[in-house]
Amino acid sequence: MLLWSILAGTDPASWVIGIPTVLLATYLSLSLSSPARRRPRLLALLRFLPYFLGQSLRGGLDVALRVLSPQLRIDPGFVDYRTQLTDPAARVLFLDTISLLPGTLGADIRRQWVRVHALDISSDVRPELVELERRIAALFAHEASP
Amino acid sequence: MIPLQALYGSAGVVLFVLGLWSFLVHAPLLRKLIAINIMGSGVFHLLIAIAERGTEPPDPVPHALVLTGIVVAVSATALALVFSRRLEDAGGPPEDEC
Amino acid sequence: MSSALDTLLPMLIVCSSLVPGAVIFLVREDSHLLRTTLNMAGALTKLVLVGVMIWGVYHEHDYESRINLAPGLDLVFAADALSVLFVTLSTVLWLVTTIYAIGYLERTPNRSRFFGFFSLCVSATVGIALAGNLLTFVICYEILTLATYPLVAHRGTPEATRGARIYLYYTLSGGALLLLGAVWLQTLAGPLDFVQGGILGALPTALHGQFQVIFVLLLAGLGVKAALVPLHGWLPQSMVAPAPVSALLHAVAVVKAGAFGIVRVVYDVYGVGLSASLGLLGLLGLLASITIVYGSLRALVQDGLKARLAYSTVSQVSYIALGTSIFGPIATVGGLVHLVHQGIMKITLFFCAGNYAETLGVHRVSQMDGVGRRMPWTTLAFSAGALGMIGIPPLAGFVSKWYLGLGAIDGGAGWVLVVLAASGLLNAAYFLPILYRAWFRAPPEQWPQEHISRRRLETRAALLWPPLVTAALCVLAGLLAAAPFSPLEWAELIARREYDR
Amino acid sequence: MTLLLFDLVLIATLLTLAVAALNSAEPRRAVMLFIAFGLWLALIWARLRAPDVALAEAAIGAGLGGALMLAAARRAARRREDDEAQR
Amino acid sequence: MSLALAFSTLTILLGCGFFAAGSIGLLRLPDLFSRLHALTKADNLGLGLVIIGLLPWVDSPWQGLKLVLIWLLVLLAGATGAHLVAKRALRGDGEDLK
Amino acid sequence: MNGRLRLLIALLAAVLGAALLWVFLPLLATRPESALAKAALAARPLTGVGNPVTAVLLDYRAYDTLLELAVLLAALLGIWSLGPPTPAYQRAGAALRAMIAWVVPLLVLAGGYLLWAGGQVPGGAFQGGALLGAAGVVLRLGGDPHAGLPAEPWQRLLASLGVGAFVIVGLVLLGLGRDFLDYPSAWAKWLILVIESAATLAIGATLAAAYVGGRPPGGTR
Amino acid sequence: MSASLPLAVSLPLLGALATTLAPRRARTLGLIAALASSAVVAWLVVAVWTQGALRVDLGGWSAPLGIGLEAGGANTLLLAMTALVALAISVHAGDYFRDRIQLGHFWPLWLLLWAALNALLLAADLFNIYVGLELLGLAGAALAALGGSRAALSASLRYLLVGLLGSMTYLLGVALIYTAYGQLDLGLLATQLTAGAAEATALALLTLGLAFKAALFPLHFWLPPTHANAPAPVSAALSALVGKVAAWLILLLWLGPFATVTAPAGATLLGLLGACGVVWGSWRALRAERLKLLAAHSTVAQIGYLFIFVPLLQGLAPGSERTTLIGALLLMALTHGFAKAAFFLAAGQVQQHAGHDRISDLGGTAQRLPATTFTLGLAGVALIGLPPSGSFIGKWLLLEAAIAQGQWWWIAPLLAGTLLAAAYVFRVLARAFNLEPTPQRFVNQGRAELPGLVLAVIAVVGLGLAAGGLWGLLEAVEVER
Amino acid sequence: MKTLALIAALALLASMSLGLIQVLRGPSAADRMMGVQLLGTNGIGVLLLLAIALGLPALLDVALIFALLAAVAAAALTRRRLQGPP
Repeated sequence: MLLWSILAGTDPASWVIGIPTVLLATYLSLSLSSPARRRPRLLALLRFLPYFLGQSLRGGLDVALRVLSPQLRIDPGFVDYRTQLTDPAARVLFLDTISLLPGTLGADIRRQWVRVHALDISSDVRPELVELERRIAALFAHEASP
Repeated sequence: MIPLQALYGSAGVVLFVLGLWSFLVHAPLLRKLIAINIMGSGVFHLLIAIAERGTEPPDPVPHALVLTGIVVAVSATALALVFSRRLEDAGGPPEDEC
Repeated sequence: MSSALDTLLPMLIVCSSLVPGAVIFLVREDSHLLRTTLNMAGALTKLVLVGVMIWGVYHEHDYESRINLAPGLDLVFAADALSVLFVTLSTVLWLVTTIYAIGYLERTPNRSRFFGFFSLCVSATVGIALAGNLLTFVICYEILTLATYPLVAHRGTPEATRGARIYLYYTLSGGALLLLGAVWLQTLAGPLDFVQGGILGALPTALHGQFQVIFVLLLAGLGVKAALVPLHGWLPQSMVAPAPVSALLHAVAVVKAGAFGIVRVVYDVYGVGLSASLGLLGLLGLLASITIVYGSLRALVQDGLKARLAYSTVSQVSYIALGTSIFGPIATVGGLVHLVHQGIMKITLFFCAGNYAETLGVHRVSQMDGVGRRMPWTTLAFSAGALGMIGIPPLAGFVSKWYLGLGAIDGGAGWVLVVLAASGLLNAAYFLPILYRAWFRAPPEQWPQEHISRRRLETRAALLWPPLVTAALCVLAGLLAAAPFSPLEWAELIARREYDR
Repeated sequence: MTLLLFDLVLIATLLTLAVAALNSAEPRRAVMLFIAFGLWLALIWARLRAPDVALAEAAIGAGLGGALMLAAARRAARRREDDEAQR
Repeated sequence: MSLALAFSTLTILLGCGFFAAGSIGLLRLPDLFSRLHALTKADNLGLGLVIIGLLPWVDSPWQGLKLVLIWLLVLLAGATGAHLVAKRALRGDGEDLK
Repeated sequence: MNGRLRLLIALLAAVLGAALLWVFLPLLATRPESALAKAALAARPLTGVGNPVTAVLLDYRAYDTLLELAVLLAALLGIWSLGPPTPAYQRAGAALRAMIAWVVPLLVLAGGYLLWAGGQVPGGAFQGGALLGAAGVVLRLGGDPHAGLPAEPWQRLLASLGVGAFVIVGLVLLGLGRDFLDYPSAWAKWLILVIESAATLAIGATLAAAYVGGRPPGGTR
Repeated sequence: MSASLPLAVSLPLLGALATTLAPRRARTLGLIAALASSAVVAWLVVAVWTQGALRVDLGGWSAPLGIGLEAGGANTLLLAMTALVALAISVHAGDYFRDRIQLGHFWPLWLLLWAALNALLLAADLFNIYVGLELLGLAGAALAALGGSRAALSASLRYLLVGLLGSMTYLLGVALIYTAYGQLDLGLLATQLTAGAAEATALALLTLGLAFKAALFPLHFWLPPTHANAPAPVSAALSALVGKVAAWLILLLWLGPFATVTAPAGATLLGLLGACGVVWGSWRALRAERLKLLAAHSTVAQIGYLFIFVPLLQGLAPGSERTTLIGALLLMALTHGFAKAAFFLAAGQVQQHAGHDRISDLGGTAQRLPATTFTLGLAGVALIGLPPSGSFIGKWLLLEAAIAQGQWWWIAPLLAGTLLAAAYVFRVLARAFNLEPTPQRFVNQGRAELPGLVLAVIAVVGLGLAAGGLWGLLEAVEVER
Repeated sequence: MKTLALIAALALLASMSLGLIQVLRGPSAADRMMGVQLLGTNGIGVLLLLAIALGLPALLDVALIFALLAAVAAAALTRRRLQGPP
């Protein structure tokens, strides 16, 4: 959390306001997160990051090309996917990252079932989801069992 | 930089007039509120436009005035909205206005 | 005499009834004794103060209280001979009326309110009398309206409310015109202090046209209260008020205020000379004459006793205006002395009418058969007042009519004699039948509503003594007209000061 | 030149948004347009070198004001629907 | 310096391209969910590219970090927003049973 | 409202607009250099505040700002006087909750940052307060019926903090024989900071409470 | 001495804070604050009396940069009136609101309103006036809705919106002035303003904006429902003080800094609107079926009078004549302030006792509350302008000026308004005379009845007979800015 | 660089105006929400570019606020009230 305050106020004198603010923010952050939450491991995060960036680049390119091509190459539809992730934080991360994958969008989540909207239902999106789930599980140090 | 001020200033005036027209013409409260806010925005816009002085740093006084104005406008909007909600809960405005 | 007294006395006289009046509002309804004490203390104090003032004015002492209200606007109370005449009248009659009212209103509700406004009303009247300029006059004149309204409406019956409303419409409309005229005049002439001989004479003649218009405005305003035809419509309506109020309205306060105002405007604002040269006196005389005759004619056909008296008032008050309208000291004396005499006589009549109603429930002339046998003292007083009204010597009324007649001849207005004669005849025609019925017809088996059974006195003492006293005054004013400090003497003093400047 | 074009686009869109917001009978639509208008205004003010005010307008005018109005708009919309259902 | 400029030109223009694609997508795509795809992905990428392009030009590293923070925030908001919109659209009025 | 009247109003509004433009545009050409702007920028060093807008708001025209905070307070009191709050929102889903968990601290941080930054660069109490308010709004949207606000007495305290700090500083200065709100130069910066901090909290609390839209719950939550 | 100016604003604010923080003790704290605020105003009056006009530059920044507060003769008088009326309302309100919760809502808002009034009266800065107006409008609207009925809510909402519209219009005028002159201080503007299209437009906008708040005909439509449906102490404050302050600001602008910009035609227009307000408001008051509605309509009329002064004052060179006329204007304003507040307080008392305020059914209630009825009567006298009330002298001087300046046409609305006022006042008073007996005592509920009575007495007797001192203060202080 | 930033900003602006057509046209509420989101994201882009173009680093803060508000708006636009009192 201190990271943010360094980001915001750069002057040393700013701590007059900075300290109470950071304290309040930390308190809020802690009280808002679920208590059982496990921190992702830093190393795993570093490994996850390039994947994440690459996927979002792919996702953006994918949708841009689809849109810009003269005839829209889309065939939208829904896919339901049962996730093995149990940790809520991990599930949320999963859901949010789905939206950044090429051609998919996390639309809804109900217990284990994630409903995914795919831009092109003809190409199978499941493998990608599986891959993502594996990585996220690794991030949260779960035993990956897809 | 006169054209700049003229351009944005005129836009402010136009916004004011548009808001005024809408306020007078439309009956629903929400639309009136939006109209009032847009009127206000027009005035603020005008003030900001005249604060811009080309090469010199902009005049801070109108900025401060506008800041004040924005806060005031939001307070009033909030109050008006709560008013309207109470009124709806109470069953709408009475028919026979004296 | 110290100078502090000089500047305070007029104010003190006004306050001597105002302060008790204000306190009376706060008095508990059942504190009869406290209220009576306050009333009487105020009235007696005022009497003493007025006595001091009479003495001073006679010796040409100046009394003036002045409060600045705004630049160019002063509230002035001052004493001159004319004001003393009216002040004395109202002070004496207030004392008498208060006693009468205490008796009359015994055990009726809302007495604190009544006496509060009653005192306020007298304060306003005294204020009118002492007003030193037109502004003060207007102020007191309007306060009088306000103070009398609750008195007229006091009973709270629908008729009372209606009568009060009509009264108010008339007087407030008149007040507005008066205000307009006064303001207009002030823009032309500056502060309008009352000065004997008037203040407008010195102004350029180019303004005379405006003066004429203003006079009409002022006359319209004053004429309402003075009940000049056609502005008299409120007076018979306000007969619904309790008898003491009627007495006050007709004899002392309201109509007199109007008449007194006319006198003031003609003598002390315009100046009698200027009024005559502008042709204003003619107008006034004409209106007064019409009113005199019209009022008498209407009185003739009324069956209600108070209504008849009311129309009689319409007629009689205009004698004052008539006297004012004739250029010449003798007519002036006649008009002024009538101001006093009419007051004494009319209050007697109203007291008696109240006694009849209160004691026997007699409200109409046609019910008065034989009333003289049941209530001889009251009827005696009534007769004195009525005969005085007709102008039978040596009663008070005779003196005023005599001077009016002489003045008319002196001022070269012979037609006035015709009016006087006609009015005298009509007076006789509507009063004598009453006296005849009262004394010479047989009483009925049963009075309409006999409230007070006959014991030692024919009615309550507080009701009986006031008319007797005023009746005695009627007689004395006629008999002792030439005595020093009599109204006549005083009126001559005023006329002298007005004409012999 | 670019700047002028830039300004013109800014103003044109601003006015369009204002007109659209004022002319929407549907409350939610009007409010959303109003929020868009507020954001756009903040953009313009940023361009006019008034970052303080732009900040305030974005946060208070468009942000909180918009949020407040949205709640009201939702109610108004529901009421309209009820009215129409009754008819 | 010119290298940086060239890099920035490239990334920023590319970013603009993605933004444009997002807008066009918003216009062209037939249904709500597809449009959501365009909006979230293209715009987030566009913004990322613009930010990368701007990074060499900021005054201090702190500002650079701030830029990255902004981007992360937009990512978060975009993803969550898209999810919420989709969920709301799916479930009618967005009843949340969880 | 019939069509003809609408047209008339539109016409009148157009005429008004034309008149205003006709007046306004020549004005720009002839207007003098704003003496006020020059003075404001010149006197800035005396205030100890780097950001001219903050200098205007909290020093030169601090009185305006005081009244403005009073306006805010009046609005809140008005809202409170109108009755109980609106129904709360349903509880948020997991994704939203996660976002809230990130965004709210960030909002608070950014608010604090803007408050601090306001002294030197654009930002300040209002923007910071607005962000705090936004944090409250988000919390309420996430299902907290009180928008993260504390119990009623504290809410009242927070709401009156802005005006309170202003008035008390002003009165203390007055008591020390200076003019109302005439800060001594040496302290100006810190006094302004104190007032701004109080104002930020007040604005945040007020805006959040306004969003809740009703009387605060009595006693503790 | 000059400290009293900012204190006059900050003490009510402080009181508002205290009552916000401790709503349970609101009544005690509020009364203390009310007393303290009044005391400061008294101090201010004394200071102005002895030292002449005061000006304070807040924050130690002189005119173009900082905001000034000014206490001249005229606004000091209005300030004093505000303090007295507010004090009376404060005392009355403690009895009017029985509910502790309502009391807790009333006090802080009321003190904020008071602070706004003082701030506006002392203001010497165009933008500062805007902020003050908003504070006034918001606090006023919230207070007006305290009754909680549908009618009250709807009326207050309209009041709020109209107020917003007015302040936006006003703000546009301010923006124009700032564009042209780069100044906001009234004192400096007074020396710099020249006649011109922009200045005239700005004045028109400022006036229009304020006219909404002042309920100048035909922008008065919002006033009657608002004032008629608000709780009585609030109505009293709104009618007696709030509208008055807005009207005062218009007059301040017209007679002060913008005097060089004004033209006879504009002034006549303003006077004409005032006259229409007088006649229309009085007429509607006459037709009103409820007591408070009657009072509210009468406010429209009474505010109209103030604007009839404008064409007479416009173009009048400084001098005794002008001072006199300004004094008359103030006298009218003050009298109406006291009288209308008294009237509303009494009307509220009647309403609480009768459970309604329909004029036609008032009889018994009026009879049972002698002091209250008396208050109604006295206040009515002042509203009509009968002597000895202050408005009588005001009207006298107004008439005098109208005749002296040859603008005799103003006589017609004056007289019409007076007669109509008499008609509507006595329509009420006539109900006070009823057959049933009055209670033993004159005053039955001291705290509820006396404040109004005192105000009415001030309006009628105090201002009527002791008005001379007013000119003393006005002449001691140069009225013209 | 400044020119570049300006041109880019203009381009973004154009694309944004384009996107706003959707807001105006959008058949459903969701479309308009998306429009607002778009405005937020693109607005941030424009602001950042302007910050460079005009040399006003403070606009970065404005952009930060935009970003934060985009999150708030996402929540505000999709939430729904409980029926009845809380």
